[in-house]
Amino acid sequence: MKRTFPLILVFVFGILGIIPFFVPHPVVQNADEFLRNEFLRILVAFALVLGLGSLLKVHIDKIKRKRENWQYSWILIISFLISAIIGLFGGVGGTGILPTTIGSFQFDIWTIYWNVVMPLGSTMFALLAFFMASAAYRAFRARSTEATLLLAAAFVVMLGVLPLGDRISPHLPSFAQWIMDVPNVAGQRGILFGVALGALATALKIILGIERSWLGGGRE
Amino acid sequence: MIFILLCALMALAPPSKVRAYDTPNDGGGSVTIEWQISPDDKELIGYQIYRSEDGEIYEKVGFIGPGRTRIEDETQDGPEYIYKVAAVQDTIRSYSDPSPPVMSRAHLVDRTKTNVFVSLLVFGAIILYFTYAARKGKEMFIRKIAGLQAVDDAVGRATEMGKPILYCPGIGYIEDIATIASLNILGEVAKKCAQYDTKLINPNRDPIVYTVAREIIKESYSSVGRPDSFDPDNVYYVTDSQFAYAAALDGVMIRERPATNFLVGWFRAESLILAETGASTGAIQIAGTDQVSQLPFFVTACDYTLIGEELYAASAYISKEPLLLGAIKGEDWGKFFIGIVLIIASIIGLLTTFPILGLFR
Amino acid sequence: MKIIEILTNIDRRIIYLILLIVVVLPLIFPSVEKVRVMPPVEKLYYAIDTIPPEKAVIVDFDYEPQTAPELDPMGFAILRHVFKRRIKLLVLSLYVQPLGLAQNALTQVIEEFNSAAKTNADSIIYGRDYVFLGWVPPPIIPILGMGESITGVYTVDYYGNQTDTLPLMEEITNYNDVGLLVSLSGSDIPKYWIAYAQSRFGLPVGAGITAVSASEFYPYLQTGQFSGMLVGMKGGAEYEEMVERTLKIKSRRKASEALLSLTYAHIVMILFIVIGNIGYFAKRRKK
Amino acid sequence: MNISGDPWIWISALMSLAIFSFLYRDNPFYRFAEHIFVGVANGWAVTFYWHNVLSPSLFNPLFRQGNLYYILPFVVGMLYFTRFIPRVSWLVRIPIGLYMGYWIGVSIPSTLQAYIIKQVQGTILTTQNFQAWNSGSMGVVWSVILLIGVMCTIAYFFFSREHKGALGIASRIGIIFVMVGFGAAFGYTVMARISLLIGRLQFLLGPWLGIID
Repeated sequence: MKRTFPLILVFVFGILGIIPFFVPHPVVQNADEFLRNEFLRILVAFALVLGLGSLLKVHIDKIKRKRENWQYSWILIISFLISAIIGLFGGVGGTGILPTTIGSFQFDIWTIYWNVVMPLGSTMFALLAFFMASAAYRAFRARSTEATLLLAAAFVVMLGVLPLGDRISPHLPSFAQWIMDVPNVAGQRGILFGVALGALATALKIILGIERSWLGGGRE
Repeated sequence: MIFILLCALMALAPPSKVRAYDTPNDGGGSVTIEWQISPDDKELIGYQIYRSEDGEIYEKVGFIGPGRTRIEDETQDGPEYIYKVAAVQDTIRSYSDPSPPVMSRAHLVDRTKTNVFVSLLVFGAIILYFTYAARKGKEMFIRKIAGLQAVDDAVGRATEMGKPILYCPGIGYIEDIATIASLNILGEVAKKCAQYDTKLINPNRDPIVYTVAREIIKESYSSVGRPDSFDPDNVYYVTDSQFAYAAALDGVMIRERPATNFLVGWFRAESLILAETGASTGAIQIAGTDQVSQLPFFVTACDYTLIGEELYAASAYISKEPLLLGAIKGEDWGKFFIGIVLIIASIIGLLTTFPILGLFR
Repeated sequence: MKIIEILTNIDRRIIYLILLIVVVLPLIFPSVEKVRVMPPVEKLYYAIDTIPPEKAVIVDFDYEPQTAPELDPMGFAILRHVFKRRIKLLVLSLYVQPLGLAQNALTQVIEEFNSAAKTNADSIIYGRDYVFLGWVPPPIIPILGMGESITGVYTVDYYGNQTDTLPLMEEITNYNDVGLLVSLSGSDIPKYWIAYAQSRFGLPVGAGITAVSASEFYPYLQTGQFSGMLVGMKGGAEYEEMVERTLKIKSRRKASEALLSLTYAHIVMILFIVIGNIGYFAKRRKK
Repeated sequence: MNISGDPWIWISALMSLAIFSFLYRDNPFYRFAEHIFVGVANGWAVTFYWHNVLSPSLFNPLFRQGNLYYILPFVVGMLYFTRFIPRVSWLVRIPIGLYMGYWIGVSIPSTLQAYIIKQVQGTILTTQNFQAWNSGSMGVVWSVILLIGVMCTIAYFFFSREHKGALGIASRIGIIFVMVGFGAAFGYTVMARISLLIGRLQFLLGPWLGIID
């Protein structure tokens, strides 16, 4: 019972997921709409509560046991509580019961998002410029034929994109574009065929109950 | 008299052959109207669509540019509609004859998707046939997958150095099949960690993936007879923000110094942030994703990379379960079938005038 | 041979430092190199340049502050081109955030023209030369509605005026009076203009996009659905080159300045790859 | 050089510098920014899920309007917490099973359509695909090379047969296409990533320090 019932559920809801693709009838589409945007999204919210519980538990343990870097766990917990309180009670557009401006200093959740989460995110994104440089230096070595091909293609495209590129030869930019349009697309398509079949096999194995590792704990 | 003549001369030619029919393959509530463009199409600013339920009162329901011959109108299923199309030039309108009445209705099956349905049946049958055929247990050959052969010694290395292993299941949701494939590999890696008693750190980006990952690791530890050494604090949720998750993982890589990093699953731009930080700590890195846009970064920065389908073959490769190996054989036959389709369709496409592309619309 | 050892494993922090210096310097000491203009940019330039006098151009500002560094220069260059050629201009956004960026671009470029203008004729006057339509949600309403009547969708403009009282709007009723729509966006918005406005009303569409989404948009250029396309800072710099070279406008070229940083950064990365391989081959020959 | 007075610009600038400092090495500033980032991102998530999901889609209909349908998602959602009750902890498989099952079902037809049917359509040798390259007669050559590349890449992904003989050659050619494609894709994204860095530096040098206008 403990294992068969969930497996039946996976099978039934698997079919429920496939049907709306083929059946445009409004009865099916509205049921799918409710299931997707109401029922399942509510489950995510419950799982989020569980997830946050695990995050806070890990950091609270870290503080209790004074493990290495425990002080930073305080920062995480406090910043979470402050932003959650401002968000929950201040409302998304600063329309909640909690006032979100002191004098001219506005601190509603939207302003916090734009001035804390956004800059941190775009700076992490910007780190990629540096990481690409060190990865290219370390990895683009003509060790094997494959590595040489990787290196040569990257080289041609990096040069081709530059104004400097066409001073070397006017054909370089169009050759770089050709590499992107023919071999790159051919390689990607070949991979995508494999991915589609692998994904289909994995999906069928789970829906038909062949792959059961997700069931997790408990013998029965 | 002259004025009337002038009017006749000047009058715009209306569009002709106006036809209206229920839009096929939809959930109802839509009628398609078609017409032949008016001979004065060049001077028009467009066509106005008029609709009536009783043939007397017409209401404007749509407008479209010159040169076009088709439009869809949003309707109620039930009442019958009659349509007229008017050629429009500045303030002059020239109405077509009314179309026969039409009623919109919902369709049970979307016939434009039969090619998807057929491919689902064909590939599903191929895969399932070989999955169950494998039960007779004859030993099946599987080609070398470098990344997966490295799993054993990667875990062994961590044990010798007394360092943890970091397993990142990607930033995908449970609905991304790459995430599920990664969780299957996580199960196998967790079994090895339980055997060698190596610490396994598994930070997650999605709350539901976190709950599944926790169950899988707990199961792996108990299936190897070490339920007590499963430490729930090593499996935790971080945040659903992509770059906050990447920042937190970089912190774990630098501070806990895992000997081996697994970066397996669904990734976006943060792939290289993780891979390059991991490389700077000197850890062995096994990556794997079906995201073609991120594979170049993993191939460049990691020691081993599972490319696309290799990620899905992994759990069968490691566990050697007959059923799972059979599915791989089915996938191979599926690829063989695609190759045949490509050749035959190309031959048809080249030598005949049969609109082969239409089959794959 | 210590040199080989150094060449093959330079500390990553040195690479980062050199890259940072090479990118920052051209930003602080801006200078502009001649830029070779590629076909996609030329196509967009001539698509705007050849708009008949009675038709207007619509510029759709739909990007956020994060992608402003790549897309602002495009907006500025296009506005300079349109105002210099006295082409009728309508400006709009499909979402609310970009309105501030559109407003900022308009005020700065108009300031450049009006400070140099002597007579009423060659200055830029709101309502006569351009109209800022603003924002009407949801996006599908303006995209389809403007096919029939622009003032019908935007009854009131960004500043609150009744649009049908503005002289410019008497000459521009719908897409038939629009020579080209240029959509500047970091997301899929240019594709919506093609899927709905172009397919139904034949509206010519040009695009200004970020370098990240380049490969996704190239097919639309190849099929001719886009009348031209600017990609990332390089596309912006090329358009700035066209504007300066053909229209003889001397003004700040932020994309071309940033292009210098891009070029130097690429060169540094290429040099490090070459150095790494020289060290690698030297080490292998020694073994 | 008029440094900005706006406190929020100072906060974003300092956050950016803290993240950049990670390039040198892990340090207290980065750790501070990392933990703030995770904390505030989760604060935002809680706000979003409460105001946009839980309150409008569950608590209002269920508790205010008394619509009893919504008991179902509430009960199934609560099953997640049975994990803490050992005897019934298996009940957590119900929400997981139905959620995962539904979304896997959704992914099957869309993956087949996007990754097989659409890709086959683009690879078949037809006059229409020849013109798609709009490079005149060369279109035929590119289409043939593309087809060969796709067939060989498929060969590389054969698992259940030894890569010998014809399959061996095909898979060798296939990996060449794959590697050239990866190298090109890497080179192509360099400009995009550096543009992001330039954007960040322009914020620090402009609005914050006022060095550039």
